[in-house]
Amino acid sequence: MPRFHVEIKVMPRAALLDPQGKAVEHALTELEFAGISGMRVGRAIKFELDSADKSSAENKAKAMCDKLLANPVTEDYSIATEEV
Amino acid sequence: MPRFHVEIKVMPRAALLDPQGKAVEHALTELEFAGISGMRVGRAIKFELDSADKSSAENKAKAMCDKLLANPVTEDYSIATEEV
Amino acid sequence: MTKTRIAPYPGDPEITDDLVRQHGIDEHEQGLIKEILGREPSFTELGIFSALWSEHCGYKHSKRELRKFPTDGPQVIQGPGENAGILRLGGGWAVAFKIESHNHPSAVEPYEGAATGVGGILRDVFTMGARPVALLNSLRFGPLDRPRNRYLLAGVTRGIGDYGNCVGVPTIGGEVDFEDGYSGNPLVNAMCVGILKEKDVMRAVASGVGNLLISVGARTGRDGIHGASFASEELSEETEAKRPQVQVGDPFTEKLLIEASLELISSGDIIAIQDMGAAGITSSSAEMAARGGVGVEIDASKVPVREPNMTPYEILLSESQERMLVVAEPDRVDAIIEITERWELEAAVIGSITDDELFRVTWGDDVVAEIPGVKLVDECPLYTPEAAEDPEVAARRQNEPPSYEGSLVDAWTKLTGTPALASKRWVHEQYDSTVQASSVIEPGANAGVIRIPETKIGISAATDCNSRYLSLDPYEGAKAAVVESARNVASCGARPIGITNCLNFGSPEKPFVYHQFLQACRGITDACNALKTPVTGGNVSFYNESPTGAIPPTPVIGMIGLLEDVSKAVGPHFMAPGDQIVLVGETKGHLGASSFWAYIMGASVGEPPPVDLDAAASLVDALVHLAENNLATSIHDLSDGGIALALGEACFGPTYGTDPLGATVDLSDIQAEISDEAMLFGEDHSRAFVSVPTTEVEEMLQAVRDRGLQATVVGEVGDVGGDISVRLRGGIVSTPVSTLREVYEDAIPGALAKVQAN
Amino acid sequence: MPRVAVIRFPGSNCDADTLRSCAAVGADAEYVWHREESIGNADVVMIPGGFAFGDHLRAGAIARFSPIMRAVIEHGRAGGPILGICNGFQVLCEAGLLPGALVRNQNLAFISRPLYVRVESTDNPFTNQYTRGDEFLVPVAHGEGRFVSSQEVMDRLEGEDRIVLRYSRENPNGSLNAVAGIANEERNIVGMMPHPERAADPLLGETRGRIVFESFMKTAGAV
Ligand SMILES: Nc1ncnc2c1ncn2[C@@H]1O[C@H](COP(=O)(O)OP(=O)(O)O)[C@@H](O)[C@H]1O
Ligand SMILES: [Mg+2]
Repeated sequence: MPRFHVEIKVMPRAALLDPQGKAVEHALTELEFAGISGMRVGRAIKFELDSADKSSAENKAKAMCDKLLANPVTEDYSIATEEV
Repeated sequence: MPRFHVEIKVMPRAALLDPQGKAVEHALTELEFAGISGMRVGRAIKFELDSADKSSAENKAKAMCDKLLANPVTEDYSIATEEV
Repeated sequence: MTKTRIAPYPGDPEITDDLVRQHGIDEHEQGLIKEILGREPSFTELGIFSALWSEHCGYKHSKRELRKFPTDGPQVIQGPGENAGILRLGGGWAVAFKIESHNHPSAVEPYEGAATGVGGILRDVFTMGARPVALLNSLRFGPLDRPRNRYLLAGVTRGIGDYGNCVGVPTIGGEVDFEDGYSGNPLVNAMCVGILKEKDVMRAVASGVGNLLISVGARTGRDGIHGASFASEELSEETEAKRPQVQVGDPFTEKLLIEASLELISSGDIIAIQDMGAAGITSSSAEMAARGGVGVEIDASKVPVREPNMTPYEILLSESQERMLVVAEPDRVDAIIEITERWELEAAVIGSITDDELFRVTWGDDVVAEIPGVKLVDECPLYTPEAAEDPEVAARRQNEPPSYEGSLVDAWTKLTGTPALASKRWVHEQYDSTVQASSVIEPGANAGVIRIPETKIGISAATDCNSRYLSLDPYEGAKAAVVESARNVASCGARPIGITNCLNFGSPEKPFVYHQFLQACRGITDACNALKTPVTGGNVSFYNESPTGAIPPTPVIGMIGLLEDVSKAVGPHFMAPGDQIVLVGETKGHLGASSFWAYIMGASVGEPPPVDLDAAASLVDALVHLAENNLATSIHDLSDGGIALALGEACFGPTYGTDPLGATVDLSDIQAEISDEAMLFGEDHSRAFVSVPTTEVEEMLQAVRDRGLQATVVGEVGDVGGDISVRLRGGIVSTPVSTLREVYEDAIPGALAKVQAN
Repeated sequence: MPRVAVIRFPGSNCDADTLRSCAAVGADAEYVWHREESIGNADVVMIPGGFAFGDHLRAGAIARFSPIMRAVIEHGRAGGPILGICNGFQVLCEAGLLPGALVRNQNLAFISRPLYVRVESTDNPFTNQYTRGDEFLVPVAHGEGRFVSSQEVMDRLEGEDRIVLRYSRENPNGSLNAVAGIANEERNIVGMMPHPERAADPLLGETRGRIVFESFMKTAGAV
């Protein structure tokens, strides 16, 4: 069975306060990095997945997000897959 | 000044134990998602950055990682930038 | 001598003198190894010797001194030599406890270094069959005006918190100090306290030829290979290159390991158990075998690994966390696996006990290492290096700053807001201090107190060390650390019953440092003898050096106290307006080596206050008596910052639930010859503030005086939000309690409100 | 005597404290391991605090899939009382038995200290022995205790008197509307971040946490 790299990004919903993003943005600004805005901090999840083809790999990853990896109340996710 | 989307992924170093990755892989396997391996869980950081050009944006992002966003002892990072 | 042919593992490097030196083994030791083996060591054997003969495992420069500690007493169930010491509490109960350093790992990676330090000390305690019920820590950093030090404090605090919180063991006390000398080399010492029934004590002694070795818990990875030797080196640029040696802690697995290990021990299915700490499988198996006078054989290919292609060298020396080694009879293996699987942990048979007293490692059918086991553990060469006092220290001891011209209120306020003396709430509010629902006195007091559920028994614990005293006089300073820790637990009403210690020093190969070490050990011995608090174990951390030199000598004392009736525990805060304030002990106004001189006058000079050990023992006795007989509504001992700091803290109250109280105190005629600043800030030992209802004053004073100590009513607890007002010979010094408390609470958060870069 | 099932996940660490508090009010409390598929004949389910599955990903995210959760959900749907304390609250939100979510504290740090809470609603099995408006000091110890929900959900919680506890003097973690505990629509399921089991013994100071346990005894006794 072919193997895929899967990369998932789970980010806090835009409507939600992201104190970590805010804190990081503030810290970077204090460290004199200029011109930063809209910082959000979320989770990056990487793994390998054996799957029949790219679209089945993507569907599985989507199911994982819906079931476990992301909380629909607070988070959005995006998925990228690539054959190894 | 042009504006760039910056996306940074900060992942635990490969040789180090990643208890979170282990726990999540185990949980997904218990949920009967088959064929998963090598799960790592890290951070995804997204923001906008005003910068003269793509390469200067990338250099700035790299400096941010080295200084604050990534722990040089335990983490690796990758950067993607794209003009808005 | 060994008869087997040693098969080098494919790919292992050739043994050269260079390679041997890189393993921290000098020419003399290389000769010894050859003699012991009767041949050149294999690469695997070299790694094994290097780990077990490192300072960290072998105590090369300290063992001779440690043997002089008093270790006996009717309360001692287990003294030094095991994973943790054990003291008798009564009613069949016992307490197991130990302190350990994780300085080097924390300097490199504060979060993981501190977290794994907590993990390690927990394992030392539950290995003895004790359930961990309390954690403490002792931390030292450079001043917070430097970003690196802020980063280290934040990372260490979070690391300790995340680990202890997750395993569900409350942190009930500890200390944090800031001092230039730790800038390059922070100290992270963690202490764990566990409880058990006396009859359930487990010792890590392997026995029974043919019995099996079973590894339980996490898989073995490449992390922390050679951590033990690493901890025995000075930090340098090269340390940078060793960074991949960082170990990552997994408190979730540790929590399961606690439950599984305690169940294995109580099941009767196992003979011995030990955590895999420094030098991993190697030291745990070799130490258990040496204690039992047996041999062991390990098949490294059977060890469950996390990564492919690990060599026997890597497997034997890995310091992957959250692993235990168990010895059991072959017919118990199934029962053991049943228990570990129930706790969702892996277990694998990796070796067996042999009758030849050899430490043998195989890879399948090939023997890759074979060393006489006892020699490996017990015949680590011991050294007694040169010792001499640094003449510069002797000169500083004779020094004295000019007399103080400023305002006393300003000095009081400034001292109260100095991070080293101020509230450590920013740190300990990140630690779960109430899980297990048994914390009777929480962090922020003189010492922590927990109760043993369903009994009346309470255990008090404190960690202490004033390294400024030790820098100026290591003998008096070490005595001071012991008596301060005793005073702290006694202030809660607990009788001190024994100590563990963590001896943090620079390189023992430097005569000035070794002098400090010798004097400090002597001080601990004398103080422990006087207080009848035997040493039950501890840890030595040498080579705490950085480009700026050795750290100040820092032998941290971890004291255990017993409360027979925990409901008699006493807190440090004044309770009720109108209560009388009694100053117990003699005030001489000793300012040498004081915080006042250090932080207000900018001079870390002078002789530290001498410790009168008889007075120290009497004070302990008096305070315990007061608590037991309900003759104190609060007790706060005097140490750093003297009367000024203790009075402030007693007034501030417990932060939540109770508002701060004022106090009116008159010290103008208790000691005629001393200056006002000496009265306020002097740090004479063996003193305490006790508050007591007016009706009990006479009885209370009598009880103290009966023990040969001074006791004087010096004032009265005031109203909520009032002033703290102190009459001295030169006039009244007064400040609103709320102002002072704000300064006290804000010192550390204020200093940290700056950006954390790494 | 009411029977209580105290659910234990790998990583639960307030299980013993919770069991003891149940026993102290006379309940017959027993542990139930997360791998079990039944809660037996328990009248009440308690999900204690701790770090189930290490709190990896999000607190409670993995625990909600444990085999026992099917029985817990069934018990709850049938109107059986369920209390989630701290990590238990997080599990109940992840499992969809309570609305909203608990995310990282606003100050990004673990918070361990006593806090004042006010009892806002007594119409449920776990606070019915309080008087509305009662205020007491109770320990919190959490890193992910900030309650968040959509405005719509919050409006309903407020409008339907389903806020059970609120931080009364200061809001330590940034919870929406200073929420410290809520109930489901049917009011048989309650989650709270503070630890009443740590405020239930005179030796430890505050004792009014004990009323949580006395409350369900009353309810169960009445059934
Ligand atoms: N400062 C000390 N005082 C007394 N005993 C000590 C001291 N330092 C170490 N020991 C004893 O030496 C033994 C080995 O300690 P250590 O190597 O720290 O244990 P571990 O293998 O658990 O890390 C222990 O029994 C310990 O109690
Ligand atoms: Mg040990």
